[in-house]
Amino acid sequence: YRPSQPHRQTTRVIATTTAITAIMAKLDVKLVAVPTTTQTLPQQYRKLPRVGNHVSINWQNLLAAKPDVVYVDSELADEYQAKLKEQKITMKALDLQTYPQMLKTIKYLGEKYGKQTAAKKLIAQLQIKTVHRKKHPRVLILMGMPGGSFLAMNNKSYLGELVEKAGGKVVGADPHSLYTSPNSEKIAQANPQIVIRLAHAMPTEVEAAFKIAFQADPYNQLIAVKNHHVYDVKAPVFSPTANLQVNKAYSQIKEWVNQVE
Amino acid sequence: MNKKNWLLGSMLAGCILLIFLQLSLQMNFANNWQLIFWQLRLPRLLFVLGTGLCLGLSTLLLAATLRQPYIDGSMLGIANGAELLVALLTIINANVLTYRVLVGALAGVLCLFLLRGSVFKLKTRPVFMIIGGFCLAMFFNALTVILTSNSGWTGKSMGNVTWMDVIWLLIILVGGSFFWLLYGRYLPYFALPEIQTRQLAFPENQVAMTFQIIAALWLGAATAVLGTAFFAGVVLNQLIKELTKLGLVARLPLVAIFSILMILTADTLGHFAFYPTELPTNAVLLLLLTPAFVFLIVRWSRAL
Amino acid sequence: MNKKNWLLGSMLAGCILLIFLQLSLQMNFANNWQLIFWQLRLPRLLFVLGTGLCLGLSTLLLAATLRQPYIDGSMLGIANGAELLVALLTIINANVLTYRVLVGALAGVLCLFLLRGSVFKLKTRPVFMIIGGFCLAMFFNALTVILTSNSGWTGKSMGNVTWMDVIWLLIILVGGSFFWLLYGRYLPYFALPEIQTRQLAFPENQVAMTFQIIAALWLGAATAVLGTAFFAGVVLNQLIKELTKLGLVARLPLVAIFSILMILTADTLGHFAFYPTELPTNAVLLLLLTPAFVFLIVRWSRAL
Amino acid sequence: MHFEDLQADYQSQIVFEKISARLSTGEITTLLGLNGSGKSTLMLLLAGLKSANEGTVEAIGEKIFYLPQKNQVFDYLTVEELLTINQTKDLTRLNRLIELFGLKSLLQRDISLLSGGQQQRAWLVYALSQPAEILLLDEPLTYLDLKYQQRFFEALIWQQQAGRTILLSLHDIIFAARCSQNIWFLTNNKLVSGTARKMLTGKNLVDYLELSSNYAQMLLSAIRREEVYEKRSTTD
Amino acid sequence: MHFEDLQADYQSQIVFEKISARLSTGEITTLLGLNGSGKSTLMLLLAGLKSANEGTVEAIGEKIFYLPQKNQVFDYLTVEELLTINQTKDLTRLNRLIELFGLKSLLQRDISLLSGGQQQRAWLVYALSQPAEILLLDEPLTYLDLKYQQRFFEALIWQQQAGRTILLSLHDIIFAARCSQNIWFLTNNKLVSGTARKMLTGKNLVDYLELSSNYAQMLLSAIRREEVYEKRSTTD
Ligand SMILES: Nc1ncnc2c1ncn2[C@@H]1O[C@H](COP(=O)(O)OP(=O)(O)OP(=O)(O)O)[C@@H](O)[C@H]1O
Ligand SMILES: Nc1ncnc2c1ncn2[C@@H]1O[C@H](COP(=O)(O)OP(=O)(O)OP(=O)(O)O)[C@@H](O)[C@H]1O
Ligand SMILES: [Mg+2]
Ligand SMILES: [Mg+2]
Repeated sequence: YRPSQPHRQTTRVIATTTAITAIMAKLDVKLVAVPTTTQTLPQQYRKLPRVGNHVSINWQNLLAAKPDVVYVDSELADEYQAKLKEQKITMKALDLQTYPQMLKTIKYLGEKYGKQTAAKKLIAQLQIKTVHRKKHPRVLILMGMPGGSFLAMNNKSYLGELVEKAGGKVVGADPHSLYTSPNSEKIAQANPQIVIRLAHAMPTEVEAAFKIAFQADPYNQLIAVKNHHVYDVKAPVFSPTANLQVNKAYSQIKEWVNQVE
Repeated sequence: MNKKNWLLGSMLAGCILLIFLQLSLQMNFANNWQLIFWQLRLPRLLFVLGTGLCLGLSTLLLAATLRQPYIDGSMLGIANGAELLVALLTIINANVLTYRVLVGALAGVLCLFLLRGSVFKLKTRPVFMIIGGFCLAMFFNALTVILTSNSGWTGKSMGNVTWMDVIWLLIILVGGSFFWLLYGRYLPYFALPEIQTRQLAFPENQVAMTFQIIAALWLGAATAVLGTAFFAGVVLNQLIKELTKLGLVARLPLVAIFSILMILTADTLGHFAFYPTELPTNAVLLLLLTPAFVFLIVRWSRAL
Repeated sequence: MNKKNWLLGSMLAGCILLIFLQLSLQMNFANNWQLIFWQLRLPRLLFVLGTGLCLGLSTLLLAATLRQPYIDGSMLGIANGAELLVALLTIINANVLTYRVLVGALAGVLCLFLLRGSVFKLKTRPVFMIIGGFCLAMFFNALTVILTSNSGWTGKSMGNVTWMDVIWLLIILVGGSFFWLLYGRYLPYFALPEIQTRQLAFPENQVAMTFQIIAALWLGAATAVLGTAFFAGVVLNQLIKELTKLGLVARLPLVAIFSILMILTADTLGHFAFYPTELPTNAVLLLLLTPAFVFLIVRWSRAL
Repeated sequence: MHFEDLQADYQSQIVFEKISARLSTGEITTLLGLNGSGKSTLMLLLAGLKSANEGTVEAIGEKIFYLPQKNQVFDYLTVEELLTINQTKDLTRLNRLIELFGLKSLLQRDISLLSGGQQQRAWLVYALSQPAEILLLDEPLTYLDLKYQQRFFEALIWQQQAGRTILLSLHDIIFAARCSQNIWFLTNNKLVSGTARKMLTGKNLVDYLELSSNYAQMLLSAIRREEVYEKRSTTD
Repeated sequence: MHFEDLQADYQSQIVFEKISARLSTGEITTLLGLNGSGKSTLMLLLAGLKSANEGTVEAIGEKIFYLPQKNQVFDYLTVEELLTINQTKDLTRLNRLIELFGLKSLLQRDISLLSGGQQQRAWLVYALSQPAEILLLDEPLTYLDLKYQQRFFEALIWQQQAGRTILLSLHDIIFAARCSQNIWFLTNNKLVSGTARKMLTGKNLVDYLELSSNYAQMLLSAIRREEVYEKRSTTD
């Protein structure tokens, strides 16, 4: 079964990140080229030419694909602008920083390519229900880098949002910036009941480093540690920015928050 | 100078080989190759050649006029300043990107005047120049990192060169050269200490400023696309200097051609080593200079 | 030396004030303050004090023995090397994190021997030392950036100092001091050119190596927690040198106390300026040194 | 060229005060004084390379060139490259100087790798070939062997005859007596000047150069013998 | 100390070959030679600071100290700090040297801010206070005024009498004649040595220092007069 198509898509489209590609697949937008990545791409795009990734574009493959529009990550849009403009190619930055932004982006793409139905369906699938609680369990979200250092994520980050929707309260982070160096005093005082530790890359190594760091003060004193409410998470379900696995991630978080309450 | 000609010749040959590689490698002649040649390969190649010239010679000029052989524009904050201004203006108005080479060049000159108004005044205390410049560089770098929330390595690629970039670089190169021609004959004077040059019948201050402006323009223009390549200018210049033991003017063509050669190599490697993934040319350049440097060290320490 | 005592006194006073602030600011005595004081504030404070000592004095030793006033361990790649090794080993075995200070110190020494086997051999050509060291630093830095997929600024914080870190730093400081005492009387010799010292009845090579090992140990240990602070060592040392115009040994206590003061200031600012957000201490230190530097420049250029 | 009531200091430590003199045009003058009396400082002031605290220096329309006591370069620089800096049109003079100071075979050598005396010879040729009417040469005999001290003497006489005004600072009184018409003695509160014959007295040597009177007498007799000797050898 | 068949080069450019001599213990020897003849190079070799291509230097159990022609420091360094480096137990000698060279008032001054001659005095005291049996002093008179040339002479005689062996390189033949028992003439293929009396002949000065015979004669007669003069003044 294929969804009915009101008219044939004429624009030649390129996606440059895996998250965008995944959305395109769900909307059944035809692409002419996809990013170079180690992750598995949706079946229908696997044979397409690869144009590098959002950090390093392969211009030769990109031009050869003769695109009309190129979708890039909003963080890194600037670098490519002048070159694409000179080639009279439209560049569009898609924002996937947060959950609502992702939904907006899906809606936008659906309208753009006449896939409103598919978009609506996808959005419906991605709906998550806010949980209301009297008590909000305190949750600390950390993002670990290979090499042993880590950052605290706040409630406006993708994972932070999910935690708050699940009725938790994000603690130990700076409310004004998405990622910051952790302030151990603040964390000690906030005394989180749950700790979620995300690996930015190399999950096995990052998890091991987290374990060691949590043997020292103040982390070993936290209620979360004493009650074994510390969870290591990783891609593809969890990531620093939003992706289509949001339901899985959310139900997992909900479960953890429920346990505490 | 047999050795000099031999060096020049072999480096030129290397350049030509690399130009050929740059234009032909991974070229699929079945599929609209004209577009790729004219819109990607050629502007990129031209810009790389210009960048080599800018990087090598801007350092030569700065080092000479400041009488500080181990200083280049990256260490004085000129490169980081250019990067910062381009990033800043782009955030305000994205159209600036079209003229980034011009903006970079002007930012370079701006930084220069900042420096001339502060650290350069302490001519008699070179250490302050080095420290002050580097502090400025690190300061600009920190701001850029915060502003662009990335590491400064990512995204800078010669693959993004547009014809507009090439044209502006050419204009800035030609403009600079014009002023160079005007004052070029005074360049060797800077091998003497200031107590000597102040007695020679030439407007030292004006000449030094002109050369420094040329250097800042060129470095800023190149940096806008290449990104900062810390210390590359000094390494390029000092390798040639110590290898040939030639004076300022005599080693000028060698520095120029060597810089072009190294940046060509870096860009060719960055472009094709992990094709289709691109590596940032400035990072490759630095990685490249390390082994080149180690090789020379080994050679020299044997010769001592 | 009235001026010297005055400087020492006022810097000491500053340190004491800052220590008091570090321990008391934002302290909530209602809520488990003992934990925060004993497990967080006190180890952090002690580590900061040790770091200041390490940073200032390691630079003094390196610069003296290499007879290169503008060189510090960050420019030679020792700091970046320590950072890299800690990151690398942590990835291989996370237990390393517990002993990061020790690992950092050993990595520093490893880098030193790498340098001694290569660039240091070209003593007669100081430029190569500077260039070679910086290339190495940039190389290590690039590897660290790639390895940790971040910019190198983020995540490094004095906030996660453990007692284990403090104990190791103390051991390394005491161990280094022991060897310093052994050879300390030879330190002023390094103000003379090598052609002179080679004729003095002391084992120059061995003494220089010992001092360099001390410097590498200390810098590596401090860097494992602080992260690399490019040029900070040079700035700290040269500011004191040019401000007091004192010789090597005479300015030693000034350098030590000034470094401690600056790092205390940086850490206090990093800790409390945007409380509860922590700023990386090494970044704050660099930002702090820029205005300090500009202030001094202005003062000096007026005096000239 | 003349100056009046000059005062100079370093970090408000006064070197000399209220000294005045006139440099006789077309003649050779030697500046004598103890180490640290301020000879180099005075030359810096006269060349306009250091500003005086007080007093005035007047040298209307006359180009001045000062060759410091110690010289260095900032890059690889061959002797030839040095000599082409600020080259005058007077190539004849330059070539004769190169000849006189035996630089021909050193032209392609790097200056900083020459021996002390070879370097000094290069700097002397550089200084003497400058297009300046007034030359201030600070201890020009440094590192020179006797042969080239003699050559330098010849160059001085030649240049004086060509109309140049020359001020030397020296510690060699016999050389000073041989080449100069005027002598200046500098101490930190006085500059006394006069013709060589009048100034080179035992008393002056004792007063201004702090020589023992024995040593002063010996030097003076050496000067006198040399004069006699020279007269004899020219009349020979 | 003696050496045999020495050869030295820079970048395989030979400076001198097959030269041999013996430095007489407890005496003062002066090394004379043209600029670039290799005096400094020879001293470097003797002090073990440069290795010879060929030949051997033997100085069994004797400490040697070489003071270069040009000296510099790498940090702020007061005169006092310089003199406390490698301080010997012989404080009496040090203090007498400080007195002799008038360094008392300069002890707290930074060396690099002193005048040329003041710096040289500091370096001379530093060298003479070294605990070495053999001193190699390369052009020690550089920048010194006559007063301190005389003081240096006194220091030399005193040190010789204290049993030290001293090799000087000089361009001042009168000074050489006054202070040294032995003279070495160095050219690029020869080193000839002998007692001062035997070596200071017109022919040698003409051959090895390339003086005109007139000038050589004049110098020799000055030396002779000085000897006469000295004898007279000591018998006075
Ligand atoms: N840069 C400086 N800073 C401070 N004091 C200085 C500086 N240069 C010279 N002096 C001092 O000024 C005085 C005069 O120095 P100057 O060099 O003019 O003496 P001079 O007569 O040339 O001596 P010399 O015969 O040794 O060359 C000396 O006491 C010296 O110590
Ligand atoms: N570092 C060097 N590299 C190359 N050649 C050198 C170097 N030092 C000296 N020479 C050359 O070696 C020769 C001997 O030099 P040296 O300095 O020993 O002469 P010298 O007799 O001391 O002369 P002077 O009286 O001028 O001091 C000279 O021809 C000089 O040019
Ligand atoms: Mg002087
Ligand atoms: Mg010599």
